[in-house]
Amino acid sequence: MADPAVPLPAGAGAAEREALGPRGPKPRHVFSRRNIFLYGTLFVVAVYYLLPLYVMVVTSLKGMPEIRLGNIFSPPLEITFEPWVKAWATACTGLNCDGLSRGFWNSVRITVPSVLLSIAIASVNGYALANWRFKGADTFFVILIVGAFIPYQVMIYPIVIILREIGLYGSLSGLVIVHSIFGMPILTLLFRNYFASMPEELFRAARVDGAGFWGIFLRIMAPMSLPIFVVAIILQVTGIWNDFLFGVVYTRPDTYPMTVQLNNIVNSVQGVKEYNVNMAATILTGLVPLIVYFISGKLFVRGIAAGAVKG
Amino acid sequence: MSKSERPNPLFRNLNAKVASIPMILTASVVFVGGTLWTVLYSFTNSKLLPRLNFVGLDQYYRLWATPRWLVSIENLLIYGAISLVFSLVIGFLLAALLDQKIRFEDTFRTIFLYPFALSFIVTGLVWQWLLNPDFGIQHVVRDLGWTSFSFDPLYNSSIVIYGISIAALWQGTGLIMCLMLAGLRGIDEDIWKAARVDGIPMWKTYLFIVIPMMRPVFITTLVIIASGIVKVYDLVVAQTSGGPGIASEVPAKYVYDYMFFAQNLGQGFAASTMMLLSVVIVIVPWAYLEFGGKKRG
Amino acid sequence: TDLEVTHWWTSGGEAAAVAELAKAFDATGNHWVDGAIAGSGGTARPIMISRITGGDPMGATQFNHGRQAEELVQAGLMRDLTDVATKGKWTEIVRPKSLLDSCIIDGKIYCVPVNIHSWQWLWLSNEAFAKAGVPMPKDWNEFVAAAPALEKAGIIPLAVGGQAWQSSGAFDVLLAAVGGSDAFLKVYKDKDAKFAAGPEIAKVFKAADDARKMAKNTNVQDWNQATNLVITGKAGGQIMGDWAQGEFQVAGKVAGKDYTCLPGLGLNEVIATGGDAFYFPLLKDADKSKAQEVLAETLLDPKTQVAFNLKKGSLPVRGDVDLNAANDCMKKGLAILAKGAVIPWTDQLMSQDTQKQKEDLFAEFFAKPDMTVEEAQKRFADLIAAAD
Amino acid sequence: MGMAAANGTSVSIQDLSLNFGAVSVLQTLNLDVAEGEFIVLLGPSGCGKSTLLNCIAGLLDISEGRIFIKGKNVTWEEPKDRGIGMVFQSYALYPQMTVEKNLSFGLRVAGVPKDEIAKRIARAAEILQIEPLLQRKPAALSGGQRQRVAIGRALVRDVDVFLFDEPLSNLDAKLRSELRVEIKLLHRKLQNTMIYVTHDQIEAMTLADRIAVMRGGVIQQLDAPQTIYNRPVNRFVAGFLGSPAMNFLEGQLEAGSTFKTDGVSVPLERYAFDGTERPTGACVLGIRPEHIAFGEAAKSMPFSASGSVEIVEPMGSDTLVWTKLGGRNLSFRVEAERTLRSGDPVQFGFDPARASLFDAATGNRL
Amino acid sequence: MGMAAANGTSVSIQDLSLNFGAVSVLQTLNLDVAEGEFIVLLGPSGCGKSTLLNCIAGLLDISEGRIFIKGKNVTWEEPKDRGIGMVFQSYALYPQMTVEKNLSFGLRVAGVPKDEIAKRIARAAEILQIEPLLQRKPAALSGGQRQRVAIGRALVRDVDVFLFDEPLSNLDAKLRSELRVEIKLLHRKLQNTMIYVTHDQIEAMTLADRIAVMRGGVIQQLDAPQTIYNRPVNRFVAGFLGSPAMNFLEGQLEAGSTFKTDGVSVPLERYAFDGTERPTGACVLGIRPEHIAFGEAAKSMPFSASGSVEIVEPMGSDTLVWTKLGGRNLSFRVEAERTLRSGDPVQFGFDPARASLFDAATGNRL
Ligand SMILES: Nc1ncnc2c1ncn2[C@@H]1O[C@H](COP(=O)(O)OP(=O)(O)OP(=O)(O)O)[C@@H](O)[C@H]1O
Ligand SMILES: Nc1ncnc2c1ncn2[C@@H]1O[C@H](COP(=O)(O)OP(=O)(O)OP(=O)(O)O)[C@@H](O)[C@H]1O
Ligand SMILES: [Mg+2]
Ligand SMILES: [Mg+2]
Repeated sequence: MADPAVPLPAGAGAAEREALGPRGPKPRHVFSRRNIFLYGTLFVVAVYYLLPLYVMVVTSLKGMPEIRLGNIFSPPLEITFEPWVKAWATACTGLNCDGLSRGFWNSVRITVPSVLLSIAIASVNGYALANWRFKGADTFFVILIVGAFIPYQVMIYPIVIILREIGLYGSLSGLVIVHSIFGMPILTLLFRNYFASMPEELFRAARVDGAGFWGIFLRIMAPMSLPIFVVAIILQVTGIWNDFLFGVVYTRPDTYPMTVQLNNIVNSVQGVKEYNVNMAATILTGLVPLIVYFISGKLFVRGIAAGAVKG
Repeated sequence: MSKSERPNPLFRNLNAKVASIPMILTASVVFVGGTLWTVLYSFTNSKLLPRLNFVGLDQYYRLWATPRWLVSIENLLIYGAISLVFSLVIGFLLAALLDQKIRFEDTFRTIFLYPFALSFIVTGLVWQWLLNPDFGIQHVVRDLGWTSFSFDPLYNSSIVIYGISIAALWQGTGLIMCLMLAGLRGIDEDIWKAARVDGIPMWKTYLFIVIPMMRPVFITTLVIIASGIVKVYDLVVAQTSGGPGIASEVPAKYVYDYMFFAQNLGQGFAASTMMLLSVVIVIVPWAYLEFGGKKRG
Repeated sequence: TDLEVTHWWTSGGEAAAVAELAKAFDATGNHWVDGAIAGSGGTARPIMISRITGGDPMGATQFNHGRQAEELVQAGLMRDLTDVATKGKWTEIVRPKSLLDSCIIDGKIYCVPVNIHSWQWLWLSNEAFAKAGVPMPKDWNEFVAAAPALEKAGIIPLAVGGQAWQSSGAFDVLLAAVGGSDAFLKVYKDKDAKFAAGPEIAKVFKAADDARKMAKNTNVQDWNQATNLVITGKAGGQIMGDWAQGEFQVAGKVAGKDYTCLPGLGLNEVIATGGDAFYFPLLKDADKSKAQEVLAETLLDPKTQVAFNLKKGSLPVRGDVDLNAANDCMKKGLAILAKGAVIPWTDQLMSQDTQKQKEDLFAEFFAKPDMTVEEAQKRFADLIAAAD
Repeated sequence: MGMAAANGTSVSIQDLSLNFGAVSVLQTLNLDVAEGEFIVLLGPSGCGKSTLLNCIAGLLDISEGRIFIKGKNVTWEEPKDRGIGMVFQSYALYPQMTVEKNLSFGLRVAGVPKDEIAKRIARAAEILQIEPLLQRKPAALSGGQRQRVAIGRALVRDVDVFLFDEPLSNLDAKLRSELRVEIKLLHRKLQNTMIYVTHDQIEAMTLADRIAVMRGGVIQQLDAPQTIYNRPVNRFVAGFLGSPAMNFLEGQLEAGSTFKTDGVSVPLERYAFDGTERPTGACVLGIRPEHIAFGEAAKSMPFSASGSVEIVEPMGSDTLVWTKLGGRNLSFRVEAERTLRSGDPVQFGFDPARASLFDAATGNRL
Repeated sequence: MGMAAANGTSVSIQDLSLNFGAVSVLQTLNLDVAEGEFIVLLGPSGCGKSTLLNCIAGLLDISEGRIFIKGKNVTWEEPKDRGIGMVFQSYALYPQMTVEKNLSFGLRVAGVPKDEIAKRIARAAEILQIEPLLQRKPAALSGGQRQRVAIGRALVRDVDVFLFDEPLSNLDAKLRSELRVEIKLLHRKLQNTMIYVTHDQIEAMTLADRIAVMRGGVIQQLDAPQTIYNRPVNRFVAGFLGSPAMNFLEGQLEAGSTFKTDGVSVPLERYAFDGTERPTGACVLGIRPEHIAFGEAAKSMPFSASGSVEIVEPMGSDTLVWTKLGGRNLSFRVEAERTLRSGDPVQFGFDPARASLFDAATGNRL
C-alpha cells in the first residue's frame, strides 16, 4: 500500500527503528507512581493493622515485672517463652493445669462438623432461594434475615428448652445444630446473593443437561462460587472456633472448647492478671483460624465465571 | 395425556422444598418461636427463671425511664452510623487495592483479616492500652516532643463511642474486605475492558459500574455489618465495660447485664423486644422489597 | 463417685484454693470433676442455670451466697441440706451467723458458705505519700486532706478503675465507713428510701463526691490496673476488697513497709461478710446425692477451711480455726471478725437487679463530674424505694 | 425427507402465552412440529424466538397454554424429562470445567458408560474441529470456539428434540457452511426433531423443512422455505426474507389488473391473486432483486423500463445495482464481472408473475 | 473512496507478537491502515482477530512489537488515550445501567455537554432502532438488542479509530443489511478509520476498502475485496472466501499449459500465471460456483464437460447444483427457478481465466 506518513516500514535502519519509541510489553516500573501509591497505602494500613499484634507479641515475650513497669511498645529486655509454654501447657482452668492444649481437640471436634454442616445447609438454602424459588420461600428468608439481628443471649433459654425437648441438650450434636442455626441467616444471605449474581443461562444449561437440584448445585454452582465459600469458611471457622457462650452452655465440661480455657486464663476477675500469658493464649487460640485464612485465601480466584457466557 | 392439568403446586420443586426444611424449621421454630417466647415473657416480672407472672407493661415503663437505656440507644445510633460508613468504605477500598493484581496479595489479605481471628477479650485490652493516654499512643507522641498532643478517646465520655469504633473497624474491616474481594472477583473482565476503552477513570469505573454490579454483595455486607452493630457487646465490654460511667453503654449489653447480672429476665426481654421491634420495622419492608417479588437479587 | 463442681475461681490463687477443696474431697474416696468457668458470675451464671434447667445439672455449684439462687430453690431444683447441717451442727460452727442465714430459705438450708470476703479496705502507697511529703493518713478524712498535696506531686490521689462495680463498691464502703453500720443497714436492709434521701446519706454522697474528684485522672479499666497504680506509687490509694492484697504480694511488696491497709477506711472498722457458697442441685442418682453430702461436710471441715482460705486470701467461715500463717492485713481482719464487728454485704441484702441499677448509677456518678450530688442522691433514694 | 419422516407430532404448542411482568412476549402461539421435522424460527431481533425455545425447554414458566412433546403433555415437566437438547445463544459454558468436561457433563449425569462418552466426544470434537481445545477452559477460547463447544454439548446428547438458538452466528463463513452440512447430515441420520433459531437466510433455506417467521411474538407464516420465499403472506415476511431485500413500490391497483405509480404502470394479467375477486385501491408491489432482468433480457419481460445506475455494490459473487423506478429506489442483481458505473443508463424489467402484491393498509398478500 | 481518503497512516502495527503463556497467538504481525480506511479482518475462528483488536485497543499486554495510531507510538498508552472506540464480541454492557446510561456514560465522564449527549444518543438510537429500549436494563434485552446497544456505545463516541468485533453477528439479516449500510454511511461521513472483524462475507465485501485474511495469527493476504475474491494468494484464502465455497480439483500441471485430472484436461492458455515462468507438477485448480456456466452457455466456454446432477440445494435467490468432474464434487449456481432434479444430465463449463491455480504442496497461487 502507499508509503505510510510517519512510522517507517520494515527496512529502516536499526537505529531509526529504536528512535520510534517504545516497543514490546509495557515495562512495569517497580517505582512507578501507581506502585508507590498502591504499596505505600497498603503498607501504612498494614502497620495500623499490625500495631496491636506487635504489642501483643512483645507483651507475651516479657516477664510480668517488666510488663508492670515498662512501656507497652518497648521490645522485651529479656525474651521469655514461658508465657507461651504456660498458655499452651500449664495454665490452669480451675484444677486442670494443662493450658489451652486441653480444649484444642474439643474445639476441633466442635468446629469441623459445625462449619461443614452450617455451610452445607446455608449454601443449599441460598441456592434454593436464588434458583428454585417456591412460594413462601421469601417469607422464611425474611424471617431469617431478621433473625440475624437477634442478640444471641436472648435465645439461650428458648434454645435450652428446644434442645431439652429433642433430647440433644449437652451433646455435641446439639451444639453443632446450634451453630448451624445461628450461622444460617448470614450465610444463607451470603450464598443466596452470590448465586443470584451468577449468569442464569448457566443454570438453565445445566437443567437441560439433565442435572437435577443436587447435580446443578454440586457440580455447577458450588465450583463457581469458591470466593464466597472462602468467605463463609472464614466467617464460620472464626465464629465457631472463637465461640465461648454456646460451647459452654450447650455442652458438658469434658467437651468444652479451647475458648473456655482461654476465657478462664484471661477473664479471672479476682486475682493476678498475667498479661503475657493472656496475650500468648489469645494468639495461640487465633492460630487455627489464621491458618485457615491463609490456606483458603488461595481460593479467591479471579474472574470465576469468565468465559461462561457472552453478554 | 398424562398430567394435562397443572400439577399440585406442593410437589413442584420438591427437592428445593426438602432441602429448605432446615431453613424453614429454623425460621419458624427457633426465630419466630423464640421471639414470641421472648416477647411473651417481657410482660412478666421473671427474675432468674422465666415465669409467667404478668405485670403488663411495667418492664417497658421502667426501661424507658432508665438513663442507661437511653444512652445506649444514642450510642448505638452513633456507633452504627460510623461503623457502617467506615467499614463499607475502608473494606471496599482495601479490596479494590488488593484487586490490582498486586504482589503479596495473600500476605496483605491475611494481615487485614487476622484481627477477625483474635478473640476480643484480649485485643480489647490491647486497644485499651494503645488508647490509654498514660502509656499508649498519646504518651509515645508526647515523648517525641509533641507535648500538647491529646488522644484519649476511651477515657473521655463525650467521644468514647468513637474510640470504640476504632477497634471495631480494626477488627471488622478485614471480613468486609474479603466479601468485597469475592464480589470483585466475580466481575467479568470484559466489563473492565469496555470501561477502559470508554476512558472511564478507575475510580469512576468502581463507583458507577462495578459497585452497582456488586449490589448483592453490598446487601450481604450491609446486613452483616448492621446485625453486628445491633449485637455489639464484646467489644464494649472488653474496652470500656460501658464506661467511663455509662458513656459507652449499648443496648445488647443492657440486655445481657439485666438478664444475667441483674437476674431480671423480664427487663432484659423487654429491652431485647424493643431492639427487635425496631429491627423488624426497618428490615421487614426493606427485605420484602429487596428479596420478594422479582427473581434476581 | 464423680461429682462435677462448677465455679468461677480461675485465677492462680483461686485455683490453688479450689485444689485444696478437691484434694480434701478426693480424700474421701470420691472424685472432684472440675468445671471452672471464668469471667465472674455474669458469664458463669447463665451457664449454670441453663445446665440446671436444661436437665443436665452438675453435682454442686458456686454462687455468691445471698439471693442469687433463690428462684432455683423455689423452683424445687436445689437440694435441701438441712439434715446434713443438723448433723454437722452448722448453726453453731459457722461464724458470723449471718452467713448461714443467707443460705436459709423457708427455714431450710440450701447452701454451704465457704469463705468471707470483705470490701472495706483502703490500700495506700507509702511511696506516694513519701514523695508528696505528707504523712501517712490514718483514716479517710486525712486521706482526703492529703489529696491536694498528692496531686501537686503528680500523683492520682485515689485510683478507681473504670468498671462499674468498682465505683459502686467504693460507695458502699464509704456508706458503711462514713455513714456507719446502722446507716448501711437502714438503707440496704430496711430499704428506707426516706432515710436514703436524708442528710445523713448526703454526708456519704459528699464523701463520694470527694472520692470522684480524687479519682478523676484514673485512666484504667481493670481493678488490678488500678491497684498497680498504687503499687507503683502513681496513685495514693484505692478502695478495694481484700483480694487486692494478692497483687501487692505478687509484686513483692510488704504490708506496713511498702503499703498500708486501713480496714473500714479507718473510720468504722467493720468487716462485711460477703462471700461464696456452694449449692447442690437435686440429682436423681442416689450415689451422687450421697457424694453431695460428703462434699458439703468436707467444705466446712476445719482443715479444709484453713487450707482453702490461706490460698484464697479470704477469711474462713468458722472461728475455731488457726490462722497463724496469715499476714498483717489479714490478721487485722481476723481481729475485727473476732470482735464481731460484722455487717452483711449487699449480695445478701438486695436483689441482683437492684445492685445492678446501683452500679449503673455510681458508674455514671463517678464518670460524670457534672452530675450533682443532689441528683445522684435523689436517684439513689428512688432506687432504694423500688428495691426488692 | 422432512414430511416423509413425519409419522406423528413431535412438538405441539397450544395457545402458548408468556409475559415478563407487564410485557407480553408471546401471544397465544400455536405450533405443531412433525416428528423428524426441521423447523427454523426466523424473525427480527427481540421477536421472542429465544423465549419460545426456552418455553419449549421448560426453562421459563409459561403464563398460559400447553406444550406437548411426543404426545406427552410436558407443560409442567422438568427440562431434563422432556427429552431435549439445547444450544444457548449466550453459550452458557460451565466456566470451571474444561471443554471436555463441558461436553461430557450431561452424559455423566445421565450415567452413560465411559467409553461411550469418549466416543461421542471424539466424534463431536472432530465435527466441530475442537480437538486441540479439549483440555482448555472456556475463558481461554475465542468467541467462535466457545460457540462450537456449546454446539458440541448438544450434539453429544441423544435426545428426541434439539433446540438451537443461533448456533452458528459467531462462526466464519467456511466453518458455518461446513457445520450447516454437518447438522443437516446429523438430522438425516438421527431423524430427530430440530427447532433452530437463526437469522441467516441461507441456513434457514437450506436446513428447514418448514420456516416459521415470527414478529412480535406471533407466527406470521409457517411454510416450506420456497413458499415463504416466493409467496410471502404479507409485506413483513416478504421484506424480512431475502438478501438483498425485496424492492417495494407503493402505488394503486387499478381495475384489478394494473399497478400504477408515478407514471409507471405494470400489467398484472400474469399475477396469481390470492383470492378470486380482484381488489382495487392502495397497494404495494414487491419484486426481488434477482427477479429483475437486465439489459437485453429485460426487453422480453412483460414489464420493462429504463433508468440510470445510482449505486453499484459489489458483493463478491454478484453485484447489486441500484436504480430508480417511479421515483423509488430499486435494486437488482447482476453478475460480478458486469462493470457498471454510477450514471450508466440501464434497461430492466420483470415478470409480474414473480412479484408479490400487498394491501397497503393491512400488508396482507393480495 | 478508501484510498482516496487516505492522507496518512492511521494505525500502524509493527512486528506485533502476543503469547498467552506458551501459546503464541500473534506472530510478528505487520499492518498499516491508512487514515479513513475501512479494514475488515477475516479469518477462521480462533485465528487471533479479537486478540489483534484487543492489542490495538491496548487491552492486552503485547509480547513484542509496536503500535502507532495517528503517527504516535501508543504501544504503552492507556486505551483511553489512544482515541479508539470498541464494540466487544461479548457486548460487555454495564448490567446495572439502563440502555441510555450505557450509551451516555462514557460521554458524561468525558464532560460532553448534556444536550450534545442527548443528540448523539437520539441519533444512535434511531440508527440502531433501539428507541423503545432506552429505559430497559441489559438483562431485559434479547441477544440482538444487546448487540445493538453495544454498537451504540461505540457510535456515540467521537473517536478517530473504531474497532468492531463481529458487531452484527447476532442480528437478523434485514437489520444486518440496514446496519451495514448505516455503518458504511457513518464511515463515509465521519471519515474515520475502522477496523472491523466479521465472518460475514457480504459485510466484508461491501464494507471493506481492504480485507486482511488471517490464519493462525498471521495475515495471509491484505488487499481490496475484489482482488482477494478473484485472485486469492493461496488456497486457504481462496477456500475461505466465497459462499458457496470455491471448487477445488487436484491434478497435474502439464507443460505449463494444461491441467489434467482423472481423464479431464483443462487448457490454461487464458490463465494469467503469477510469475513469468510456467510451473509444472502437482497442483490444484480452483473455480467458484458462480463462474461455472451451465446449459447452452457452457458450450461457448473454453472448457466444458457434461455430467449428471447429484444434489440440488435451493438457497432462496439461487440454487446450488452438485455434480461430478473427474470423480470430484463440483458445485455451480443456477437461478432459483431452474427446476433440476437429482440424476438430470447437465452440461457445464468455465473460462480458465477466472479460475485459480495453486501449488499442491505450498498452496500458493501459481
Ligand atoms: N427478563 C425480561 N424482562 C422483560 N423483557 C424481556 C426479558 N427478556 C426478554 N425480554 C424481551 O422479550 C422480547 C423477546 O426476547 P427474546 O430473547 O426471545 O428475543 P429473540 O427473538 O431471541 O431476539 P434475538 O434474535 O435478538 O436474540 C424482547 O423484546 C426482549 O426485550
Ligand atoms: N486467555 C487465553 N489463554 C490461552 N489462549 C487463549 C486465550 N484467549 C484466547 N486464546 C486463544 O487464542 C486464539 C485467538 O483467540 P481470538 O479470541 O483472538 O480468536 P478470534 O479470531 O477472535 O476467533 P473468533 O472468530 O472465534 O472470535 C484462540 O485459539 C484462543 O483459543
Ligand atoms: Mg435470542
Ligand atoms: Mg473473536
